[in-house]
Amino acid sequence: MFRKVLIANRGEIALRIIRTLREMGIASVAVYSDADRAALHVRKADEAAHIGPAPSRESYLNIDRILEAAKKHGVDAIHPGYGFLSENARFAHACVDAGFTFIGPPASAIAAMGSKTEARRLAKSGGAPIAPGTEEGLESPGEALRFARDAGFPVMLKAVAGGGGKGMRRVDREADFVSSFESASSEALRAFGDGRVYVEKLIENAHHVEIQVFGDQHGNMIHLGERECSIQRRHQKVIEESPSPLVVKTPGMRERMGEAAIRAAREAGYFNAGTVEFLAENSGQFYFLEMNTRLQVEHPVTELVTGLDVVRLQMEIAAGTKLPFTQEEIALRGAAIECRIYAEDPGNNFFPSPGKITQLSEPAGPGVRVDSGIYAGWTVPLDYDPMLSKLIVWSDARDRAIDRMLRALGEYHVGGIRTNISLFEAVLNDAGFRAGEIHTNYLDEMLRRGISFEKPADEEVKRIAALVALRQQTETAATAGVASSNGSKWIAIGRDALLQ
Amino acid sequence: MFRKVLIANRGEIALRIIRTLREMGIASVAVYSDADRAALHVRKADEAAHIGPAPSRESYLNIDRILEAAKKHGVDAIHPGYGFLSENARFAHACVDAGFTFIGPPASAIAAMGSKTEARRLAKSGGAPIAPGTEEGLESPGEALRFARDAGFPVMLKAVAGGGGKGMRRVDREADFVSSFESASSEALRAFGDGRVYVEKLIENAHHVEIQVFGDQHGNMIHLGERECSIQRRHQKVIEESPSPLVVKTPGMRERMGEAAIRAAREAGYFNAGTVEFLAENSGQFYFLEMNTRLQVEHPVTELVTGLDVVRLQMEIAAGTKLPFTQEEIALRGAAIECRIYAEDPGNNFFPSPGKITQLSEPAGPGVRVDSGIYAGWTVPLDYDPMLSKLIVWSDARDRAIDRMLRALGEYHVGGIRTNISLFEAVLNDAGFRAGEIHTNYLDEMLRRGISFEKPADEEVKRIAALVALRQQTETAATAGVASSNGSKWIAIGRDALLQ
Amino acid sequence: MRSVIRVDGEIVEPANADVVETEPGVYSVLLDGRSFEARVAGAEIAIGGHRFSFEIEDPRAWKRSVGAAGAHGRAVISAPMPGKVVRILVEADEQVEAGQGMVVVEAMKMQNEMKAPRAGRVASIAVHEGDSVVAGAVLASIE
Amino acid sequence: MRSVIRVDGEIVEPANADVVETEPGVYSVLLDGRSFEARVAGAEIAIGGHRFSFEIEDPRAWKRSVGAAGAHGRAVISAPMPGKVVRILVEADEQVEAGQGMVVVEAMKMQNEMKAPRAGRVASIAVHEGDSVVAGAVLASIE
Repeated sequence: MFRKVLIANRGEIALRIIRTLREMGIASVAVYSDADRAALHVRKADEAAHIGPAPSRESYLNIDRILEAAKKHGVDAIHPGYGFLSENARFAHACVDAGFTFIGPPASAIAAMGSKTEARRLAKSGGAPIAPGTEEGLESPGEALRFARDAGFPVMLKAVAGGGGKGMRRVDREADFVSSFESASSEALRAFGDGRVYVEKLIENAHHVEIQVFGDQHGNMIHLGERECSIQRRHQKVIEESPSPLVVKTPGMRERMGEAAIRAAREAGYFNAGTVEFLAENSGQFYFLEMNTRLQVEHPVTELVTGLDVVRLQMEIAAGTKLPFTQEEIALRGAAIECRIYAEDPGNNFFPSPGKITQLSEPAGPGVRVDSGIYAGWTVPLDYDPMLSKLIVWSDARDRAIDRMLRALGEYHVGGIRTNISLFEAVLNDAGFRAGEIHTNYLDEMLRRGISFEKPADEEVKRIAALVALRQQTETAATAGVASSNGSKWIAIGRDALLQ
Repeated sequence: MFRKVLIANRGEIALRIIRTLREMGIASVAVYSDADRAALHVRKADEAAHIGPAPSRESYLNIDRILEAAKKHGVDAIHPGYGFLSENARFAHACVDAGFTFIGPPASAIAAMGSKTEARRLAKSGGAPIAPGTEEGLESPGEALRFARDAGFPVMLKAVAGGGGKGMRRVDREADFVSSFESASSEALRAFGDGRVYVEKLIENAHHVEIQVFGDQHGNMIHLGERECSIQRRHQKVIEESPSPLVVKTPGMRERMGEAAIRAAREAGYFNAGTVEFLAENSGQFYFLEMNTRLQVEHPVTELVTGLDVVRLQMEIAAGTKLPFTQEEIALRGAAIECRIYAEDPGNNFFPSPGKITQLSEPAGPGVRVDSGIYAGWTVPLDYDPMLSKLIVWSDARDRAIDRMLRALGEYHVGGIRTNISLFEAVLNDAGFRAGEIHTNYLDEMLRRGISFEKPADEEVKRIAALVALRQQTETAATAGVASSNGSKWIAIGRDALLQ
Repeated sequence: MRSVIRVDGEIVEPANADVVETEPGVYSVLLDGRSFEARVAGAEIAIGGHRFSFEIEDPRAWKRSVGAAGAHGRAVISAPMPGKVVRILVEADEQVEAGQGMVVVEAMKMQNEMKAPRAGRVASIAVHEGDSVVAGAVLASIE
Repeated sequence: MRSVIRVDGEIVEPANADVVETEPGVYSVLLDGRSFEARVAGAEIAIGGHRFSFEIEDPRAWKRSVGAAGAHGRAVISAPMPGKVVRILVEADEQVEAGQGMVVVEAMKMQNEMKAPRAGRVASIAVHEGDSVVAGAVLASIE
């Protein structure tokens, strides 16, 4: 097993990996940019290396600086986490070239699955159903339009080198096709240096269901069941769960999807952890979407229902160990749900809300897990994704897991900045969600109908607020020796500016 | 189901119960003494009732005040937690008389099991092995001495009305017998108003193994497996785990103990949650010890391996629901360990260390549960048991659970007071503990051999301490405008006193 | 003379309840046997799922501030983070409602509508469309 | 003039490391690429499993305190909680080692041996066997 591992990441996932490394007796090396000197992952790692200024491109995406840190600290292996360089085949290659084990799949599998048309071909040749579409990426709309006419609208245009929703367009009418194709293509060219676009029949009101696969370097591959991630805002997952309510009520679906996922991964010569994503219709019919060649944000829900430590398994596989169990030994127990807690304001168009966390109470007690990268006093930087933490709960049944999550959300207080906690409360109380009748546009539709994120308060609660306001003024005056210092920092700046 | 429940308790267990009530949609009513106005259970409950001054006798043990609060708040039921009035048959009776459901066993079963000789008789008639001993409690040593001579020394003298180690004496030699009997009897008389003592053959180097039983009010009774609680200091449990390493390696032992526990409970007409305690020899031979007629401190390890919410089950049973599963449907998964975190100083003879908690970092992440009754800023009162919280971990195997616990203990920081965290680090790193070769004197023997609770520090760490000391002085001076305010409160008081 | 407390702009009489500060800025309130937790951050109070802005007018302080040329009663709208002004939705001297959008700022690729904290008259607009602003920059004010 | 820092009674030269305060009293220290977390509570610092007492002698403050009749260098042993003095283990003027037991106090049914924080001469014993003491009461002092 490794003696020392560098984590080429930050935030909650760096902490998550540090914890497993510590339990395994492996030393951890954190990396940090100028913005992250005081970040929790730096505080909690055994060692830490500075890798550059705040912008990701100059630090967390800088392969040379990361490899330099790995050499200086004498590590055996590098874990990329998710995001940043985790799906960069060049990075995986560079790690191996520099003599480090890359804790993830082989660079060749990352590259193969990085091309969305190549991934579709691999999945298809492994026997997975794919949504009807063009085989190849195209640089002009002609052939694509012919396909769209045959298949019927609506269709999706997607970038071959895609990811993060870039170069993606829904087209509802032939009249919009050419202009949509051209804007998708130019967006893809700007984002990926590759303007090729392919077209797929749109699967509407579909569930997003994905399979966690795990392969060793000896040819064994299994799956750890599915996750349902249909609650998305603008194509970004916000709530994930395992098992999927759709899969649970559809006989044989888990086995069929698991088999399709394993075969697609085998086609790519895959090993270590990976996720095969599908769109699934209410009938149980599913279509391969893409494969994520890394640890997923939402891996904890799989950990809670399988009882496995996925990160530990990643380390063991990367060190050459055989998979320690067979498919038959994997059993899912109960239900797990994850909410991604973001620094953003649901009451104001989800505007990001970085800033200093002045107070923090995290939920605890039975069935509650918090994977967090924050602490009271930490200033959430502007420079990175505004995810603060993940709140994950487990219970013996889905409805109880939902009630537990609502209890835990009620215990979660992040002071000084806004969070999306009230969004989760709205979704988890929604009857459709509770019934498991969800699809990838479900949340966007809810938001379009309008959710009130502020509960109306009765007169009594206002009178309590008035009492507390008065008391706080007294406390503040007593400690600071001034009569009023209640203004937050930016309000104070505003006032000063006015007085100039 | 109940609409509102009063919790006749405080600290972590009150919080634990509040959490389940909230998940069930039941309103919670906390009670508090003068010392607990700012306690976490008061802050987190839906309602709260003041029940008297700090001393337990005038508040948490005051039946009249508690029933008065229950009436005033219009509750349906009362949960007693553990300790305080939880095994007081008169309280259980008074609750029912006043029209409230008592969330626990019938008063008659509490009373029967409250007499240790009656409990032995019930266990025996149910077929459980009991340690050889006298059938009845005795007021004079004659018959007891005859038994001891026949059975052979060492023997244990125990109070009939016993509990908490009071009126208990180990006797190694006949010469000490009469004086030990008399001191045990007079101690029992003082503590319980009942001087009767019985004698038992001492089972040496035994494991403490207990069975969690659960019965409904319709005659169904099952068990939820065992807990091993052999790590004790002066007869008080400090580490508990499930499953028991002894039971795991002894074929059929769980089934035999489970059956014996269920039959003993049936003899008492038991329902709701209860725990039957046994002493077990390495051979697998076990002896009934006593039955605890309440929720145990260590119930979370059972929750983690069974996947059940024991407190929810208590509510359902109390409301008249049938047990929702059969014995065959109970499966234990993985391994769970609990450490009881106390405000006490292991480096100074475990002297209690109440006081203000100035800093608090609680562990989190995969497989970690914290059931806590404290927060940063809370002053641990002198008036009650100094348990602060319970740290519980789960993993798929016992050795990994131990490594996880060590990781979690390393994340746990309680500033301003002393805790026994370093004690757990010593035990969990001990080879005998890791091998599961433990018994009820194991920890006392470890402590007698001597454990160093302070790790020796190298010069470099001291130099870091010096740097931080200097920096802290600068920070303190900058914020408070004074040059030195590093002294803790009692040191400051000491200085002032000197200068008078 | 007693302080006047405004909650969300309205004058509110404080409740007669038992209140203790448990952590800095966190209060436990018991009112008629019910337990509430209130958290103060800046000029906001969160109680359960509710959030209120508050303002305290100390009659003594008020006397002094009357001299300070209309500073009393003025509300400032500032940028919460660095960004770019993409649209201005009001004009100077216009009467606005509480919650009405005033200026749209784009930051981190999101558009954020800065709203009027209370009803009043637009006293000043300090920026133009296309301006880059730093965090805390004044965008507009209401009297 | 530089401050003199004593850690567990010994003069120690501060490390040359990167230190930031992350929470009040909590410091992140990076020394030669290794990460340490130090927590200050009162006159104690915890780093990993280690715990140190510390004392800073500011040369300027020292000059002043020299006038204060031997207060410098005196260590006080106080009761950490209310209790009863059950035994006194040292005599006035006796030379004691660091860590030597001085006074035994019983509280909450536990006996607690109050130890000398450093080596020195017993300057005073402020209590008698059988005395009840309040939290913070001075039991003895060392010079």
